[in-house]
Amino acid sequence: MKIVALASVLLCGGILIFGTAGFPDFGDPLSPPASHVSPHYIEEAVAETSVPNIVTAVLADYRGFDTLFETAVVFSAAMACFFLLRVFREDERSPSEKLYRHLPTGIILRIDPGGKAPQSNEFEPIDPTWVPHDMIVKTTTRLIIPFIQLFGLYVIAHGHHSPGGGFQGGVILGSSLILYALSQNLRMAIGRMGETVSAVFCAAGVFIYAGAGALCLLMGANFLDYAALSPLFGVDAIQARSLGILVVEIGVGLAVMSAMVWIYYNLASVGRHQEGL
Amino acid sequence: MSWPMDMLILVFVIISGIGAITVRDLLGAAILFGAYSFLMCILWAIMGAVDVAFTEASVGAGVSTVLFVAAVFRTTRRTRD
Amino acid sequence: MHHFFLFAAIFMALLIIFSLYRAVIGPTVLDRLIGVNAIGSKTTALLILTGLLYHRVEMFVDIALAYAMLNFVTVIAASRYFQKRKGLFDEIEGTQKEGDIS
Amino acid sequence: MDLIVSLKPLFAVLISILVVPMIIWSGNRPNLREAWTFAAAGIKFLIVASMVPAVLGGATLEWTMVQVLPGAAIAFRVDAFGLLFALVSSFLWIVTSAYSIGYMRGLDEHGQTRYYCFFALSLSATVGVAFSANLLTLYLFYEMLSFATYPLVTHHQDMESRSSGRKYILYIVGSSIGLALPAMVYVYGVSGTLDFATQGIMPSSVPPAVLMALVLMFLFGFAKAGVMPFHSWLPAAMVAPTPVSALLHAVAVVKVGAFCIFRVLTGVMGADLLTGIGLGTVVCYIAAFTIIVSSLIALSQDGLKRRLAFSTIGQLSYIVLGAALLTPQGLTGGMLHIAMHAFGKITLFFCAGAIFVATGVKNISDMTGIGKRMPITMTAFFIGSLSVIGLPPCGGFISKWFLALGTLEARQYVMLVVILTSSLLNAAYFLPIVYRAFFCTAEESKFDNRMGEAPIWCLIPLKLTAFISILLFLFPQPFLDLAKLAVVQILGSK
Amino acid sequence: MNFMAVVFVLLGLLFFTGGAVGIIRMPDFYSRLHPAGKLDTMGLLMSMLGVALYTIQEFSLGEVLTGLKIMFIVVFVFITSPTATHAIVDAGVRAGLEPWTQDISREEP
Amino acid sequence: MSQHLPALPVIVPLLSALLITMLGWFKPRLSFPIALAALTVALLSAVGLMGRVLSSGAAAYGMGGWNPPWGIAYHVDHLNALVLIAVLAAALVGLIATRKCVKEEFAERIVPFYTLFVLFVTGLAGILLTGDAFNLYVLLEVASLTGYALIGIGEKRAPLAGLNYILMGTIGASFYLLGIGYLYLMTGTLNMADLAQRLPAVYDSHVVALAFFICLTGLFVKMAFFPLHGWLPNAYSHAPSAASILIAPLTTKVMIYVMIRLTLTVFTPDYAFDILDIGNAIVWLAVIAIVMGSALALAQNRLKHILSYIVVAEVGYMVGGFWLGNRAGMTGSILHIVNDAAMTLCVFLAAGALLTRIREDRLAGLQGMFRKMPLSMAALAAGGLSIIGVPPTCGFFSKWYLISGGIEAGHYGFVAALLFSSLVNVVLFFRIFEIAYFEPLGQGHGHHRNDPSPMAEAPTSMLAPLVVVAVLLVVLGLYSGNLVSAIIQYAIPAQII
Amino acid sequence: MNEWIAFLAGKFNYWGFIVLMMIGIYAIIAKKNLIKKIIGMNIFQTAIILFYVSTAAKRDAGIPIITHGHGMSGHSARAVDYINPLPHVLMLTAIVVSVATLGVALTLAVKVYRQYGSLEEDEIADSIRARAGGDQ
Amino acid sequence: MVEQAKVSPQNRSYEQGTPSPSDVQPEKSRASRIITFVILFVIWLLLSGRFDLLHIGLGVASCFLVTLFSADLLLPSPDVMRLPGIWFRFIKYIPWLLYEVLAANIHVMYLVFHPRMMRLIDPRIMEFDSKLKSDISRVTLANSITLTPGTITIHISIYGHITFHAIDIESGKSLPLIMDARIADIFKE
Repeated sequence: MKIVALASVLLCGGILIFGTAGFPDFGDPLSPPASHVSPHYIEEAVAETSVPNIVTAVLADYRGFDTLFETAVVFSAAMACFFLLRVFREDERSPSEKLYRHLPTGIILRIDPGGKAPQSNEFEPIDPTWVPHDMIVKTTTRLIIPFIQLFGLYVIAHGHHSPGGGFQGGVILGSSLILYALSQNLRMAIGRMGETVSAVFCAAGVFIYAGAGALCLLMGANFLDYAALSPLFGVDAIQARSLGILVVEIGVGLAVMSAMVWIYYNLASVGRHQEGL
Repeated sequence: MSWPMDMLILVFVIISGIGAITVRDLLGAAILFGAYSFLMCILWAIMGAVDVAFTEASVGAGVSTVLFVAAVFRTTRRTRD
Repeated sequence: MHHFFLFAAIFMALLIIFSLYRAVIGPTVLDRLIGVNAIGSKTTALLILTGLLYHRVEMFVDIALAYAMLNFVTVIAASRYFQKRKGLFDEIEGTQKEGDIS
Repeated sequence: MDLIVSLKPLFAVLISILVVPMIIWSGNRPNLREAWTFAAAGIKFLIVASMVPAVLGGATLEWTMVQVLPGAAIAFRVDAFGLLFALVSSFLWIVTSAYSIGYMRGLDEHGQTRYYCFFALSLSATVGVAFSANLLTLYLFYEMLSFATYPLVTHHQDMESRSSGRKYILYIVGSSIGLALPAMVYVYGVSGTLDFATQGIMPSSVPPAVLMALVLMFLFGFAKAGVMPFHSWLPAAMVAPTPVSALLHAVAVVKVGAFCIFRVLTGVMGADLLTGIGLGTVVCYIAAFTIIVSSLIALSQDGLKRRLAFSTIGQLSYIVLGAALLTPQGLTGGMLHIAMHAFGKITLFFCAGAIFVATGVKNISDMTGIGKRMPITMTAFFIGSLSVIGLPPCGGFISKWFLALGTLEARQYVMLVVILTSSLLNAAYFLPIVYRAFFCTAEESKFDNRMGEAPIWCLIPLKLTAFISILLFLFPQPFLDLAKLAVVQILGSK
Repeated sequence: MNFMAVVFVLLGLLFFTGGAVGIIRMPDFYSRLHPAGKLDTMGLLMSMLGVALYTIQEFSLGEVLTGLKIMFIVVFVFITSPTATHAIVDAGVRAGLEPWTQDISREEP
Repeated sequence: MSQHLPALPVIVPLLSALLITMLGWFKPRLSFPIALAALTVALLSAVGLMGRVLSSGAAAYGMGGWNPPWGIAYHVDHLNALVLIAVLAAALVGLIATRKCVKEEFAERIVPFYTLFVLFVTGLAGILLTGDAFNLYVLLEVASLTGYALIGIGEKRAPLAGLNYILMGTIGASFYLLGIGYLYLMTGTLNMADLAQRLPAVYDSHVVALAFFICLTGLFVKMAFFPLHGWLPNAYSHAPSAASILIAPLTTKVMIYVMIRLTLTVFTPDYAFDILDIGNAIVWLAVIAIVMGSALALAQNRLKHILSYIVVAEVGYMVGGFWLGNRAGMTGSILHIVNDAAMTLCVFLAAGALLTRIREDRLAGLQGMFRKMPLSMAALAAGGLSIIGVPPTCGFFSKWYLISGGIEAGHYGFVAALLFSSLVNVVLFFRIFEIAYFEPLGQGHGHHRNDPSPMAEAPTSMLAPLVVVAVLLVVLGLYSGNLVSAIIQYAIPAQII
Repeated sequence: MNEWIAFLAGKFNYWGFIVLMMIGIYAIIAKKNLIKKIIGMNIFQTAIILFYVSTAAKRDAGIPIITHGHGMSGHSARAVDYINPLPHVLMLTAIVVSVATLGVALTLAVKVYRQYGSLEEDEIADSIRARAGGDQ
Repeated sequence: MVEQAKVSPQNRSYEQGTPSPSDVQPEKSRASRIITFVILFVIWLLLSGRFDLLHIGLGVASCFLVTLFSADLLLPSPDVMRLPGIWFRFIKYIPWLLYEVLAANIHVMYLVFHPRMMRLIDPRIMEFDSKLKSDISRVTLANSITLTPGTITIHISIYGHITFHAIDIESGKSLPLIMDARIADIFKE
């Protein structure tokens, strides 16, 4: 197998290397990619969308349709993970003993199968493999998570002027929650942002994007033509594009954040939503 | 953009890529894959693709490595190749 | 100044070799983790230096910041694996002692 | 020649499809179910018959259903030849239905509803073949017939019928897909149309070698005709209930094969083209080979139905031979043979079935002295064999007469010898049965001397067909007229 | 100002070099963490200080903010880096890694 | 609203998928009606599109109001309108038919199931409509990702099959992406029409040839063309039956459409057929694909495995037919896309119907099914006959065109392969029919009235669509002439004869 | 000789992309461990991203964010001053897609592991065979 | 049915920690929220660098959202009134810490570059009891110890028992204790 793989890989590589000889030089400013479509973006983006970050302008406006489906991909990935992994019936778990920790004292209870779970708020359910208390990590992450979140929101909001945008911001926001789940435990993270919330947010994020496009449709312009939204925003068409991009980025951020968190929840707890990694 | 940096980092990227698929321990592979995407991130930055670099940074560091570790945690570290 | 920063960046890039060596060679997973963590902090610096090379530091700062934040997440995640009371050599075939695994 | 746009052909085809839901619906009430069958059969025959005057008047009835390919539609056209065939088969459906009732009820067979359904479908396909206006439609109904008869062939659903069903499908469908379909596509490719035309549709530019290949592909592709290397499905298919064998393997299925070859040779290839390069002779020899060999094989068969089956193979090749002669007399003979042989052979099959129903005997060696017990049946059998052998006073004589004339006309004297030899052979394998039945007394005869005929529903049809066999000798006029007209239509008004 | 920047960056590089070399040279996991975690952090502080100084030369609002942001990174790293180091060492202890010490290493091959 | 028609078949399902999640999360019962409504609207707008194309020719639609080379444009012509209708109709029928199935198989997962399925359809519709090479990749990923999930949910080996599918699918999609990248490098544009305009200037560059090959390889992986088909049989046969009913008829067909689009629209036909002159080689590959697909199907003993390998062979039909390079072959190929969608839907649906009652699709388990589920088996028979290529079912007519294309091109190997595969299909299906038709053997003669085993048909919600599809096979066959003369002949560029 | 060096160096990124791609494909084909395969898949995707980003490169050009001096007032942005943004946009999408694929692939790997207790392809094949044997 | 499970961590020195009150039910007081908001908003302004209406508005919204979501994370303890003092003293502490860190860094660098490094280092695990009480102060101490090269906090127990790894004896002997005292001074404990 290895030899076959190696041979086919080398063959493939040889063909590709052969093909590379005909490429325009690396970094050539006169090569076709540099001279055909992209100059329009570079020269007109600010005038047409008033967004200095050309990548954002192209991403969310000129090729906004791509990005819509990119978000849909993320959404469907999250949905797929949920679909594939989520365990709905607890009886799939073979040893059905349950562990509970009494919060004030740290005493751990083991409930045999059939036993009644303690009802008090003072108990928290834990996994057979729970995370031991680690004060340093817990405290530090607690302190920095708000800043990470703030930064994530900043990235979303400033996608027009600096690198970043909805996706990056969304991932950072998602990571902050993942970090929370890592440093505390998964149940607490789920308590903060439950499954329903992440699912609905995830769909809602994509919906904001697609809905903004559809709104343009209803306003009589083409799909995703944010210029049509100018009456709603009360600004001129170019500014409307800029604001439309912002709305869209917010949608992307929301969707990506929830998607990442949701995927993590399912993957880390194998669909059981107990304590994760 | 500076080509020496570009080359250097590219070589590192390749090394860490090879490392990620050869190491006989999946957790190690996941961590090396993290290194791979860190280096990729620098590479993008050096090539002037700031947005790509940003995405790679956030994805590579924040999500994909964590997902790998989670998957390895939920499965096994054992590998025979 | 541009050349100075360029050389600084190249030097920094060369330093990554050492961390990469640790990350690729190991011997234990945690050594790799150290290596990756070190690559992370160098990357943060390198991103800023790249920004200087492009004369657009303000753009690269965001990336570096995000990077600094998220590098932390990776390390926590990887180390959490062991805090879940899984041993360093659990499940790895044919290894009894540190140093044997590659 | 007049063209009349008429829905009649469509109705003639559809009527037996339409009756299928009715049969299924009344599956639990046998009388009603069989009434539907009868009604459909009767109506079908009436529709077909109603077209006779118009066709005899020289008109052609046409109905184009849907244009499926450019230059090829699913279309019906009733010309004399098609009508002749449709007339025979739709009439025989009535008869066979009656016989089926006797046979199926007599043996208390299972799955009768299914049986009648597929029977009706088969008839529909047969008439469809008869009325096709082009090769595509022909092929369509040909395949429909193949699949509709599969459940009939495997009616018993036991190991034997399973294997013979397998063989049946493999031969029939395999050859039609593997040989006839590509040949047809090729024809379409070179000529751009598939409609049957008076002197064929092949452009003269096609090289003879290709033509040769095409003819052979069609000849063997329509394996229902049982030309020699593709014949062995036919004896195997004799495991089916006898009415099925009778109608489908003496009338519908095999005749459809012969009909198709007839159509292809005359309507697609064109008589002049084939004669021009002597392709007819090749086909003649193939047919002749089949005739002789199958007759010889038939001699050695002990199972009555198997012997009949090999006889059928031989007789079919007469039709093919008639077509391949490509002379007016020969064609007439071939066409008439479709009708004549149908009546003769169906009589024989009916008799075989009746014997089986009444006594459970299948093998000829067990039939010693059976004539004393079942005189009517065996008399009919005698008449049927005379017809198949081609002796007066039966219809078979007329068709063989025309075939012989045809060989002379085409100067194929070898073929004349073949026909005569084969007739002798036919006599050699049929007459001993009759002899044994009537004049031999076995040492330990299985049959006591009292009369024990089959049920009345079995008897009436076989009497009828035997009678018609004789009648056709006396009054061959309607069929002869149709055949003569058809020859004119095929060869053009020369 | 340029001079200060250069000096700081060079200092930072020196610390980075120390970290890089230490990561190779140190005998075991625990002692590797010392240079890796801390020298890098210090190197980052130094070089970023240099860069920040270089940046705020022009002294416009944007530049100053950029400099502050760079320092914000440093602050952030100063909070997270020890935590990360701690997490790694904690993992090592829990995983059961034996620390290298002078005595044991001399006795065992 | 009519000028926005091109956007609707994509937008409406997308929005509805999101609605399914948002509303269905709280009221799972809503998810089916929403999906149904969305697909109906999409289908209607596809029909509307077709009407527009027929009346006023191809139409373009700029997403975001940007003009093509800069923005993403949707482009509708005869070819994609036709395939779109086929795909959406198949999806709609499948959706209705699998309702019960889904309810049973995915009791708690109805919402994600429908979400993913509608997204899957969205992706496919987008692939069909888009006029932008990169947008196609994104939509491809939407369709694939949801497909992976729908397949991977099955029991037993399904997750492994799904994972293999992911790996292969990603290689395929990435190869496509790489090929597009090469084209971008040579022309600087991603819009298909613009590419078509700018490419002829660089036709002599071997980079373009390489790009073409890479794209083609990627698509071959995605469509499970023979040596690269490894993922398909396991994926389709181990998927839950609802998923395989919904996915099997669609994915490969759409990929073949992409191949056609790439060769005819992005490149000019003369590039592929004359300059590179690879038609013959690919047809030979297709011959191998057909033969091997059929042969491997013979070796299987489970219904869904057999059907999956038949799909592999059918892919060979379409690829081979297209690469014959003449009008008849292409007509056959395009017609077969439509027909095969219907045929595959029919047989998989029938298999699904059978599986509702027997649970295990080993062939031996099918004994007596003709008696137990006559209608389902009849539909399976209809599908089987169509796959064999018996007139007047639709399979015959596409095969007709394919054969005549093969003869016209003088490619008798292809013709022989087609005929061989038809014969193998005869054997395959009659083996199935035999087992299902003959009573359990050895249990007496079967000569006389047996105890009629109780009829136990599939639920009506599944049976009715099944019968409709089976009838549709014949209707499609009868009207294939109109289909060809009204639509398909305009879908093929005029220079191809 | 110099031309060769120029040729090799001038397309350095492309060589890198090919090498990475080969690594990825090799891992997918030759490695038996599913997670390794997934890593290979990701490397493969990254290689293509590298290719695209390399096509965007432009000598002596800046990052594709218009400086405040430029553009905000009038059409002063020149194409040669900024790196081609289009491949970056495309690759953002590609990265996102690769992450999504990664998530689903890992999910399936976890599912496979739960079913067979192994991530090695050959071991899984053995256990499938064993189970099939048990059935019959 | 209900029984007490035996807690047996792998390593003897690891007792199960009692969850601190912050884990249990963080109190969300209004004052802490406002302070959180203000801190976040300052950071936002620092990050953003744009002071037009749109961005400020977005900033307010963002800070509000983050406050809503995680105010209890940043400032879990209700007595926010002590904060200014702590901050003031903390800022005074930083230069000292930096100085110590720098000195220790140089020490470690010296070790690293020394040719006979293996002789010079003498890694060992050391421990002492901290007198600090609150989480935040203990974490500050732990991080300060870790930040100083030569020492890494391995574990800090709920009783304030600190275990750390030192690269040689000098690094670990005195500095942690001084830090302990200084941090106690900051937090007035």
